[in-house]
Formats: sequence, structure tokens, C-alpha cells
Amino acid sequence: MKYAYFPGCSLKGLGRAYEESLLPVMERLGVELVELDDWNCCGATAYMSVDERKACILAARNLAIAEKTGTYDLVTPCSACYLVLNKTKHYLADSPEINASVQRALGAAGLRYGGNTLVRHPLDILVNDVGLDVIREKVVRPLKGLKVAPYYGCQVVRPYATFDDAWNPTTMDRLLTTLGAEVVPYPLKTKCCGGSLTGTLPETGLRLTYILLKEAVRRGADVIATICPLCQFNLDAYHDQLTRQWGPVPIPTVYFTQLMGLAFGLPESQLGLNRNFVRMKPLPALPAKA
Amino acid sequence: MIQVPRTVKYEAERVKGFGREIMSTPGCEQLVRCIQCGTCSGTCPLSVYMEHSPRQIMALVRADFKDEVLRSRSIWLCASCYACTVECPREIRITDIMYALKQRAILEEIYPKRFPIPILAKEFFKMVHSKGRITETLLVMRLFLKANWRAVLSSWRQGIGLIRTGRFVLRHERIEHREQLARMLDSDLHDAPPTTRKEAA
Amino acid sequence: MKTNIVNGDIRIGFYICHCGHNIAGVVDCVAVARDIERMPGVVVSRDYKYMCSDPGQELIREDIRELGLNRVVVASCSPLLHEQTFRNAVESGGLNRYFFQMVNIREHDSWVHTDRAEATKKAIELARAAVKRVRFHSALETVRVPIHPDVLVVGGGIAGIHAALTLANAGKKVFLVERDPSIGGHMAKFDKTFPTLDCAACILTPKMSAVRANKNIKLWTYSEVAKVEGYVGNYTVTVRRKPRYVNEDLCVGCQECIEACVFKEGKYPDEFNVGLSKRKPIYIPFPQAVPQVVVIDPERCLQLKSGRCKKTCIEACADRHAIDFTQKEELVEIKVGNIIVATGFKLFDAKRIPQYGYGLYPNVVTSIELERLVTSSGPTGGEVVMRDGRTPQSVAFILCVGSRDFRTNRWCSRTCCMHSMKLAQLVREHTGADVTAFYLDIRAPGKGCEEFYDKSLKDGIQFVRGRVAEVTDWALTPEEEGKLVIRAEDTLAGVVRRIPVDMIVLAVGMEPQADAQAVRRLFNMSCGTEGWFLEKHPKLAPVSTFTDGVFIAGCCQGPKDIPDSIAQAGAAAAEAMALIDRGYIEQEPNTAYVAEEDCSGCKSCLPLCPYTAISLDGATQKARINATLCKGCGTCVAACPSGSIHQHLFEDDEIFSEIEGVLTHA
Amino acid sequence: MSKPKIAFYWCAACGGCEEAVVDLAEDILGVIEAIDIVFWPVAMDFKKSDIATLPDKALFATLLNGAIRTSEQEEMARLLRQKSQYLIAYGACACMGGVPGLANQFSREQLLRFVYEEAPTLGDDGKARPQLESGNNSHTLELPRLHEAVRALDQVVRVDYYIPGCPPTPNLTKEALAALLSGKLPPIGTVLAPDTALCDECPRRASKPLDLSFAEFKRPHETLLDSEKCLLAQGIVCCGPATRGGCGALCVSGNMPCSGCFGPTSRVRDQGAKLLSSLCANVAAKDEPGINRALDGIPDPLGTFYRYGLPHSMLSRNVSPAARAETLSS
Amino acid sequence: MHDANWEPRIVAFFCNWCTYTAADLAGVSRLKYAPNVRIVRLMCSGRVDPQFILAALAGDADGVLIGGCHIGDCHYVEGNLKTLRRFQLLKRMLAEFGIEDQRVRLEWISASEGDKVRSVINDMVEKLRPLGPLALRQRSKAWDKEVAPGRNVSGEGALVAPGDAKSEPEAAHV
Repeated sequence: MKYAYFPGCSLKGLGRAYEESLLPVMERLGVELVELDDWNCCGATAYMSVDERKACILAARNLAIAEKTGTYDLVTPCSACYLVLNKTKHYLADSPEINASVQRALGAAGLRYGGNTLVRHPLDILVNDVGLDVIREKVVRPLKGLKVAPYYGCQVVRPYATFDDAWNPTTMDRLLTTLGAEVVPYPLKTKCCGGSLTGTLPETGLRLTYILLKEAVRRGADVIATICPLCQFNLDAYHDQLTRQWGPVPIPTVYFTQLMGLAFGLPESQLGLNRNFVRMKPLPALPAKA
Repeated sequence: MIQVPRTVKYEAERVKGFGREIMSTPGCEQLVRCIQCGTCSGTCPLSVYMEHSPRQIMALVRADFKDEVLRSRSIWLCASCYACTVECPREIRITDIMYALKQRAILEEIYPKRFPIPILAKEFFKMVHSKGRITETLLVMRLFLKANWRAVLSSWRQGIGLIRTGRFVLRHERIEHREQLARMLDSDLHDAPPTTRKEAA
Repeated sequence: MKTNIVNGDIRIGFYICHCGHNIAGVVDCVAVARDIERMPGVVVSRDYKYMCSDPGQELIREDIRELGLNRVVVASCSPLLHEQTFRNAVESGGLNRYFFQMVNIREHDSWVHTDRAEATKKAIELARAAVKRVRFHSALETVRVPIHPDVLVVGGGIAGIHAALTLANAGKKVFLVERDPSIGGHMAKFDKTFPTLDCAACILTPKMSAVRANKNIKLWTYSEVAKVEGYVGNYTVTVRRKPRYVNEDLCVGCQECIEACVFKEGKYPDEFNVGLSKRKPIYIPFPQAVPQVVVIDPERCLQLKSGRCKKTCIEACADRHAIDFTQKEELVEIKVGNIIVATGFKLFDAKRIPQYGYGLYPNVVTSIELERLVTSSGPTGGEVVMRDGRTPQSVAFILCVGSRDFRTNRWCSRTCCMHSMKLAQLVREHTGADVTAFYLDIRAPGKGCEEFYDKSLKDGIQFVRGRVAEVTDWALTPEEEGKLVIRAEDTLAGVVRRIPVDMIVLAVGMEPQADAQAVRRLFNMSCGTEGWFLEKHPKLAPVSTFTDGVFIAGCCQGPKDIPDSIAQAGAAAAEAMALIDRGYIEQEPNTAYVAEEDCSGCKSCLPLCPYTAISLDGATQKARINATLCKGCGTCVAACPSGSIHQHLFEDDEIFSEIEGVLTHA
Repeated sequence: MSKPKIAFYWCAACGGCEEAVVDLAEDILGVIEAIDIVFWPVAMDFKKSDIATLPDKALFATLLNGAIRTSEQEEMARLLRQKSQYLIAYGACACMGGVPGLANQFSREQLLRFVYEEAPTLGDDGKARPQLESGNNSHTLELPRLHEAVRALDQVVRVDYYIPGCPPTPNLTKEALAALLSGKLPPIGTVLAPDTALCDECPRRASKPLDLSFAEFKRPHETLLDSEKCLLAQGIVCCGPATRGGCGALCVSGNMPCSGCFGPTSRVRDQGAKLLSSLCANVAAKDEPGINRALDGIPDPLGTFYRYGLPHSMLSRNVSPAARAETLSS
Repeated sequence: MHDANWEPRIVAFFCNWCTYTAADLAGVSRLKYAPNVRIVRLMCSGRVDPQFILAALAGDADGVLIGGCHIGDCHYVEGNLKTLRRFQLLKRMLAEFGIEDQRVRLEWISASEGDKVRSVINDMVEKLRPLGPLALRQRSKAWDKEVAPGRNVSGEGALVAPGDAKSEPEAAHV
């Protein structure tokens, strides 16, 4: 299986552990991710806030480049990218005027977008294209006894939820169960992590982060699994402030791909787990066998 | 002596047609059908921090209270989690309306001064415009300098942590064809979407 | 019928109606009148404010007398609305009523166009067409068809019951067909009724037994209408009677068989108690069921499923021999003149709004479930308890569940506000719990309803205006632990609130029956886009349908409360009686006829008639049309290859000239 | 007093109608007894001047066969009209345009191009088109102009009576002439044939079932035809139900379907439309694909339903955008 | 090619029970649509004789719209099915005459679909515009210039719209 791959800025920065774990896992499953040539920032929420048209152009450039490669499925792990690219796709499809003006802009760079690129999330690829059975085969080290709170965050399931339910998504739950982990019921699985507000207005954003962590602890989870670099950062990097303000909520937050890597028996060092502020307790050593 | 604020709204404060303009932006049309049920506010994780709940913003927009809306922190507090949009029983795309309002605020340079969120947006905007990509750590530093230098103190430990975990990037991420991107972004505005066109006009 | 038509000499009168501003506001009526005036054969061309008014009609009568008109054209509203009115005027003017043609320049012109010039042009061309057409009209006799005096009522809810009783008491024979094993419908499940809080059973049960007692009513429960043929006054209906494996005539409802069933305990969800209690495979729907006859559930009964059962029920029934496992479904054919459809509604499935946690959290219940809980005859003997048996200390009602919501049902279900208030008051009365009701708008327009709202407030029910965003079980504060937490904006206080409660009641709305589409096909009715049966006219014909002799009553036409349903049922019964007592209906003489001398006997038309009105005359070998069977669709006319079949009121020449007329450039 | 003067003339037609006159066989003698044939170019040597010199209405009647396609035919039609008390359209072509009328599916230009340039039978050298005038040592030869469209006689001049058929049957002709001579004439404009459809006199009528519906349509060459059974009942498109009787169902007797040469009854304005209407109404299929599968059995509805009547049909000719453009330019 | 203020003219044949009622509903609901259509009421779409459609086209209509109840909902059981069958073959035949497919249209519109009446009519008008006028009546007059005067004295000349012979009075109106 071959897909165009749009890492997004975070995966080259704060979220690099995501990419570090995603690529070997995909490789292990025989999925080839071809990084998009000279991709640019998706524009995220910030761009939309400033100029809708420019935001669309920004995203459209990536869609256009992806379309040129001929592999219409464009995989992007970052929720923000996933949303913005999808949203732009919809805007171009729904509003002729926006489409016209964006196409003109693309034209300025000798590009054009025919509306064919499908924006997809690794979770979607793994569960719906690769399939849980294939994944199960690759599990050499089941995550027995590991209690995981599956956290999807907002922008992958909303509002363009294509592969899962917007209110109670279960794709990751099923995936984690396949890895042998125990999924704890986590009603906040699609609540907001505070997004960039943790940085801009900590007093607001951090409260949301805290609630997420607290409920995960309350439900007796050992670890929170995320699918988005920003969520991971928010849930992982602010424990100092949180502890100071509301008391400790000691629970690590990792990427679902990292858990997959562990289950596939990839060395922890290669999965970027050491990049966590709150480290995950090492899994019990593998039972001695050839 | 105690200050007793007076809150009556005068007709003069309305900017007639503002509501209609917003509602004519692609994606915002459904606002006319709002029945003020408050599902948006109830769903919104951040409404508790807003001086006007999303529902009230909708009402103010429809009532043409442009300044009240564009100056309010509420629109900037929207973290675009889209919960309101999927929950709204009238299928109003509230998140997109918030965007439309933010765009207007930026365009008209009216938003809460020294309020970090719009500043982040603009910094982000600039960085992408010149580099094509974002380098988060550099972006955050800029933000701190411009808006909220106190935050630097509060989060110095975090900085250390990032360096320790090798997530602190100082080299600028950038794309190859930066000039190409610039050309695209600066291509003529005549065929821009309605909101901005109205301004141009 | 006298006519004063001088052959050849065509004298046409044209009248255009202003309809106040409805037409004149957009169409230049004077210009139209002046244009038509110049057409050959037009003797007089007038415009007038309200043609349908008495003076308007008198205008026509006068001109017929004074000017010797023999053709009349009126340009006003839709013929479906006033064609009969003007035909009557023409007739009372001394002219055959069919020397008349109507032009629809309101519904089809002034109401749908804004450009005055274009609308006037259109009006002129349509009027010219009518004037050209009317020349070819001929004197016709109105056909009278006798009406079969019996009536079919479909649906044994309160509406159906009331309609049936009204007719039966007037001495009409009624067939009442109900899908379930007992009549009573939704109302039978209710404890009390708003706003008077009188006991539902106390007012419904007598009516139910009255149905059983009434000699004029043939009650068929556990039955469905399978086929409907014919037309007003003469419907032939086939009813499918599902086997209940108990002989209705022999069973006396002693219920010993139920006692004796090999299932010692109830095992299957009880439909009447919406699953809150269990029943056996052999059961009686509820104590006051009518008829008092047990029914056996073929899906559950050992004997019927496997044929291997001790059949203790048969022993118990002893020499009455009421139980009969050999019973088969049977089809019964009846003849009726009118049909009243009162098939009711279905409750919204709360699972469709996952945010409210119905089906996920055991203590989130629907209003009808609570209704059964508060009823003394209900599964808990009238005790309001949670699934774990505890009595709730705090209860929240969520209104508009599946109403006023574009993602589910757009309409207001009209009764939920009052229904919820009633339940809220009963809950307070039974448990003393704190009750909070989350609403969008309180709709209490009915008589005594606003007062009922006031009573609810006095009873200490908290009303919070705001649509609940979500129901969760995760706690942020100690008092939220172990409770259901509601998050909603209190839109009047202007704050977002988290409210922990023990029990949540979802006021689920009404929606059309799942099989509404099939039913409307069966009776040849129309449905609105939402799926409710469509009345003939929203104001003037609220219980009639587009099919004569088929009437609708109760919630199948749209959400309504008990008094409204009763009122409609009465109205429908009255409409039916009006037809029956007149004894006949006048049919449009728009039937097809064969010009025998022209017919070549090619037989092309014979297979085309759905009413077998066309036959081949054995002697002449020519086609012949039975006017009483012909419904006037004109399909055979269009098909006759030698142009030998014609249709009254829709003759080829009339239509050709109409086409020619609308294509004249005004 | 002198015998009534009669003219026969032949316009755009195959000549079959001339044969039809001869088909009167020995009866022709009776005819010749009764009348004085003053103009019949196909039979004897007459000149236009023989007519032109006559006073108006000098002729009692003219039986004109063939459609009007050329300027010459038009000219003769007008001349004969002027000289005759009764002008009678004789045969399908004169009555409705006839088979030549099918040319109205194409523009004159298309026809000329095909016939004189594209037809596969042409040699390379023979691609010259006939000219209206051509000079040849001091002689100038003129050819009549080809009209843009073929027309029935009554689309060019007033016609008093119509004798339909391709060709009209001897009986019809005889009766018509008899009526003319006896002076017992129906109202002007009448078609001198029965006004009921062919089925009325069809020997196979009884074999047509009461509930006939069409699962499919076949063409005669596609099947083996039962010589007793109604052809429609065999899935063959027979135009009988929509065509005037009077021929005695000759084609059907020859085990071929009626193709409609007698035209519609007086009550029908467009024979093809009516034929289409009745056939389609009785197609058995109830869904679109099924319906279309059945209709595939009528590959050329225009040619089938307007074989003799295209110029006289409501649309009368090809009205494609191209054709429309031409008219505007002309 | 044609004058700028040309507007398509549509003749519509609506069945009394569904589509005509729907058109009334559109009126009652005050829906606005293009004024280019003239509705002729028949009891059933099954009464629509193909002759009517040809007459309309020959008589200067630019398009013909037929409206009936949805299949299965016909007030006369299967009248609309007959319409559908005729329509299928008529379309093929009109194609042979060179008449564009969009000019003749069949739509199922139930009594409750007032909005569909609007959308269908508006849509049809827009689809007819690019085709330009059919204007067969004027065109046949032009075509007949080639045959000198005196033409078409008989009433049933196919080159004229039905009854055109008797339609002198219109002279007053043109």
C-alpha cells in the first residue's frame, strides 16, 4: 500500500515523536508513506482567523501537489492539518466563487487542483485499509494489563468525521484492544484539549487539559493515547503548572502509534518515548522465549 | 464612590447590515435560523470564559452590534473544536461564523489590545508567509515577546524540558519554493471571497 | 337542465377577479379585461374586486340574462378552490354549468411572480386560451353515484374510537380496524391527562367498552387493511386478520390459560409497558383491553415455534376450546362508502441523540416510560423508581427531544411541553424530588394550558430555558459523583450550568408511523415532506384528503393533543355522514366515450383501463365505455389511434385550442 | 353536351398512381366513355400550352398525383388548379407528401451533396451538380429548381378532394370518379375513403386478443409470420389501427403489416403521434429500462410512423438547429 | 442569433391530482419562479396525447413540460406509466426530427412538492436559454416563402399550428 504523506509542521518539531513512531509502524505493516514534495504549512486555525481565502490557498497548494503525484490518498497524522485540508476540500467543492479565486491563485504558481485528493488519517488507514487482523498478526508483545484512555480530541472526528462517529468514535478503541491493551471507558474522548490556548491564555486552556487528565486518572487509566501532536503536547508538557494550580494528575500521554510500536516489539528508544515529559512506565519485560 | 455601569444599548451603536454581511459569507448562511437555544454555549468548552457566550454572539451579530462582537474576547477564545457546529440543532456552522468574525476583526484592526490570541494568529500568518512552514518553538518565543513576556518566566521550566527532550527547535523550518508561495498568497484580491471583497469595495 | 344556447352563435362573458390585492397587486386586471374584450365571440369583459362574492356571482347571472351569454370564463384562483362556486352561478343564471371555464391567475400567476408586466402577459395568454377553449364546451349532465352507507375507520386510538362511536351512534355501520390486539392506542398508556389531570383510563375505558357494546361497530383488532379499490361511495377494502390463535367468539377473557402457560413467569418485554415489565407468550395486552381476548405471540410460543409443548393453556381453557393453534391469517373483503384514516403517530427514538445517553445510562428514560411508572396500573404500581429501585431525589426533564431539530425532526411536536409539565407535577407529587425542566420555548396555547404552566411554577418546578448540550456521568465536583450531569446554558440567566441529577426524562417528540408511506399509497393520499398525511386544504378542508371519501383524523395528520384529535375525529365523522345522508355524490362528467360509428374495433384501448370500464360489444365488435365505471383519466382517449374516443370536458379540440391560446403572443 | 374534361398529372411520385389508373383494367373503357381526357402526359403527347390556352375552370377535374418538390411541379399544380373546377389529390404523395416526403429529414443541401458528391456509386469525375441553367452552343437549357422541402399538394394550392393510397385502389378510384361524374359530392376537403381505421375491414381482426400488450416489437424480416393472426399480436408494428381503411387490407392479406399509406382518419391531426401513443401505452414493461428495451424494436420511429405523411405531419420536416439556422439565413 | 429579450416559452401539461395541486401549493406558499410557463390542466398525465406536445412545439413553444404523480402514486393507478412509455419513444422520435432533448421534459411531482414545481420550472428555463428559440411557427412561414402565394388554404395544413387557420383574431393582439 502506498500513500502520499503530509507530516505537518508539528511532526518536525514538538510532535516529532509522532513521526518517529508512525513511520516504523507503517513500515512494519508494509504501508509506504511518500512525503509530499515541498509541502507547506496547512495554515491551521490561525490562518483561517486572518484570511479565509489565503488559508484556502495555503491548504489547496498541498492538495494540488498531492493530486499531481497521482496517489490520491493523502495521509496526515496531525488533527489540525487533517481538518484544515478537509475543510478546504469542502469549501472548494461547495463554493464556486472561492474555488475560482483559489484556482486563480494556484494558477499563479502553475498549479491547479481537480478536487480528487482524499485527506485521510493514519487511524483510518490502519483500521480500514490495513485491517485489524493484519495488525493482530504483527503483535509480538501484547499490551496485557495496560489500561489506556483513548483520546481522540476534536478535529479528526469533527466536523468532517468520515471514518468514525462524531460523538462516540471507536476506531482507536478497537485498535488498542487488538494490541491487547485494556481500554477504559473515557467519556471525554472527543473533548477539547485547549488547543493553542494553553500557550496563549494558560488560565483557560490548562483547565481543559486538567479535566481530561483528571478524568483519565479517575477512570484508572495508566496512560492516555492520543492521535494529535497538539493534544499530546498539552496533556504532557504542562504538569508543572497543573500541579501547582490544582494538584497532581500523574499520567503519561503517548501517541497511539507509540503503543503500536511497543506491541510490535520495536525498541522503545526508536519510538521517541524518551521525548515525553511524563514518561510511561516501561512494560513488563517480555517473557523469555525465542 | 461606587461605579454603577449603565448597559442600555442605543440604536446608534448598531452597524446596520453587519449581520446580513456575516450571514452572506459562505458557510454562515444558516445563522438566520438561530432560535437561541444555547446548545452552542452549553457544548463549548470555553464558553465559561467568554464575556458573551457563543449564543449571545449569534444574537449580537444578528442585531448588528458590530463593535460589541468584534471587540469581544469570545470570538478569539474559540479553539475551533467544532463541537457547537456538530451539535447545533439548526445546522448553523458556529465555528465558521467565529472565523468570519475573527477575519473581520483582524481586517479592521479592532480586537482586544495586547490580547495574545490574535497576535499569535498574525505572527503565525507572517511566519508561514515568509517561510512556508511553522517552527513552533520560535513562534511561541515571538508570541511571548510580543504579548505575554510574563509567560516566559512561568514556563521557563517547560523550555528546559523541551531542550532536554530534544523538541526545542531553533533552526527555521522552511519550504523550497517560498517565492512561489508568496506569489500565490499575494495574487490579486479582486476575486476574493465576499467578506473581504466587501471591504475592498 | 335547461340551456339557452343558440347553436353557432357563441356569446362569451369574461370576468377577471382582483381578489383584493392578491391578484390585482401583481396583474393589471383592467388590461387583461380590455385585451379579452377584443376577442371574437366575447360579448362582455369585466374586472371585479371579488368574483366569488355574491355580487360577483350576481354579475355573471345578470349578464347571462341580460346579454344572453352562452359561455362564461372567470379568471381568478385555482379551479380546485372555486370552480364549483362559479359553475353554480352559471347554472343559477340559467345556463348549463359546464359552459364555463376557469383561469388560474392567482396560484399560478400573481402569487408566484413579481414582475407585473410578465404576470399580466401570462394572465392574458391564459385567459385567451380559456376563451378559445370555452367555445368548444358543450352541455353536460352531472353524474350522480350512490354512496354505500358503511364506513371504515382505520386505527383504534382515541381518534379512531371517537370517529367510530360518533358514526355508530348516528346509526351508521362502522368497521373499526386496529393493528394491535386491543384498541386504546397511546392514550391507554397514559396515567392522567393535561391540563385537567383527570385520569386517562377513567375517560378512555368507557369509550372502549362502548365500542365493544355498540351493535353498529364491527371491531377487528390484530388486523390490517391490505387492499383498497374503488372510489368515493364505493370502496372495496380487503382486511388482513392476523391469527391470534384464540377464537374471539369463544374466549371470555378469564385469563386462566395465561396462568396455566408453561412459562411460569413473564419472560418477554411487554409492549404495553414499553418493556418495563415482562409478559408470557400468551397474554392479554392490558387489564382493560378491548376486546377482552387473549393473544398468543407466535414468535415466542413453544407450541407454535417447535410444536413441542404440553399445551397447558388448552387444558386450562377446557371445554371452551377457545385456543386454536390451527388458526390461519384470513383476508376479509368489505364494501364501504367512506374511509376515515386515524393511524396515529410513532414516538421519536431517543437513541438517535447519543448526547443524551439514552440506552447508555439506565436512569435516562423517555416520557412514555415515566408515564408507565407513574401509573398505578403500571409495572411499579405507580412508584417512580430508578432502575436500582431507589427513589430519585432529583429529576430533570429535557424537552424538544427529536423536535425542532434539523438533524432529526424539524417540527414542534406540540404536546411535549404540556405532557412534561404533567409528568413533572406527578413526579413531584409521587416523590417530592427536585424537578428541573429544560425547554426552548414553553408552548401552552391550549385552553387551560397557560394556567397549567402557572401551576407547574407554583408546584416549585424549576424551568431552565436552554437546550441541554449533553448528559454525562463524569464528575468535576464531589456532589456530581455518582450522578448524571447535565451541561446546558441557562440562556435567561446567561450562564452555563452543570446540574447533577438522579434521573433524566426525555420528552420525545412525535413522528409519522414507520409505514406512513405504504399506508398513504394504500388509500391514495398525499404526504407532506415530513411524512404526515396531507389535508386537502390547511384551512378549509383540514380532515379531507385529495381522494374523495377518504378522511384523516388525529396525529396521522400531524402532532396534536387529545382534544384536537377528538375534534378532528368528530369532524371526519361529520364529513362522512354528510356524504352518506345525501345518499349520492355528484361526479364530474369528465368521462370518456366512444363514437361507435368511428371505432374500428382495434381493441387498443381495452387493456388500458384500470377500472375495466371499456369493453368490446360482441355484436358490433366496437369498444364501449361504461360511464359509471369510468373515472375520467383520459388515458384511452390519448391512446385511441383513430381518434374515436373522446372525453367530456377534455375534448381534443378544447385542449388544442387551449394550447393555441397560451401560445399567442400577448 | 360534351363530356366532362379530365386531366391527369404526375409530380413527385414513383409512377405507381399512373399505373393505378391503368389498373382500372376493362373498367377504363367505361371511364373513357364517360369522360374526355384532355391532358395525360404519361400516356399521350400533350404540351403545357394545351392547358395554358384553356379558359379558367375549363377542366372539370384534375387528378394530380405526386408531391410538390420542384418549381416546375409547383408551376403545373398552380396552372391545373386555375384551369380545373375540381383539383383532386390522387394518392399518398399528393395527399400527404408520401414516400418522397421522407426527404424532409434532410436539407436540400444535404441531399444534393450526397447524391452528386458523396454517394459511393459515383465515379471521381461525376461530381458535378446540375445547374438551373447551362449554356451549350447558343442553347440555354433550364432545369426546375429543387425546393428546400417536399410538400403535399394542399400545402401549395387549394385541394378539393383527396383520394388516398399508395397507390389508390381501383375500387376507390372508380367510386371517386363515379361520385364526381354523378355530381353526388361530399363537402369540399373530404377524403374519398372510409373514415374508420383499417382494423374495421381487416380479416385478422378477430384474432387480436382483448388484452394485447407488447413485450417486444419485431420487424417482419426478423420473424416467421403467422398468416392468420393479427400482426400486432405477433409484435409487428402494424399501422392499421391509425390508418384509414378502404384498401381492403391488401398488405395484411399479403402477410405484411399496414404501413399507413391511407393516412389518418379525419379526427386525427398527426398520424405518427397517435400511432406512437397507442403502441407505447400498451407496452408491457413497467420500468424505464424494460420499456426502452421493448422500444428498441422500433429503431426508426419517424420512418415507421410517417412513412407517407412526413410533410403533412405537425412538425413536417427536420427542425434541427442546423436546419433552423439555414432558414434564418434564407 | 436571436433578439436579446427573447424568453423561452414553455407549455406545461399537469395532472390534476399531483402536479397541478403542487403548483397550487407553490402559489399558496408564495414560492417565486420564472414566468415562462403556461400550465394546461388535465385529469391525468396519461391524457397527454403526443399530438398535444407536437402541437405545442409546432405552435411556437420552446419547450414542453409534462408533470404527473410519482410512479406508484397515480390517482388512476397506472396512467403515469403510460405517459412514461410514450415519453420514452417520443424522445427518440423528436431526436430524429432534430429537436434537442432538453426541450421536452417529464417530471413526477407529488401534491406536496410545491418547491419541486419551482425548481423544475426554473431549471428548465435555464436549460432552454442556451438552445435559443425553436419558433417553428415563424420558421415554417419563412420556409414557405419558396412556394409562391396561395399556399395553405386547407385548414389542416401541418405547417401551421392547430387551428391557426381560424386564429385571425390574434392579428389584433400581435
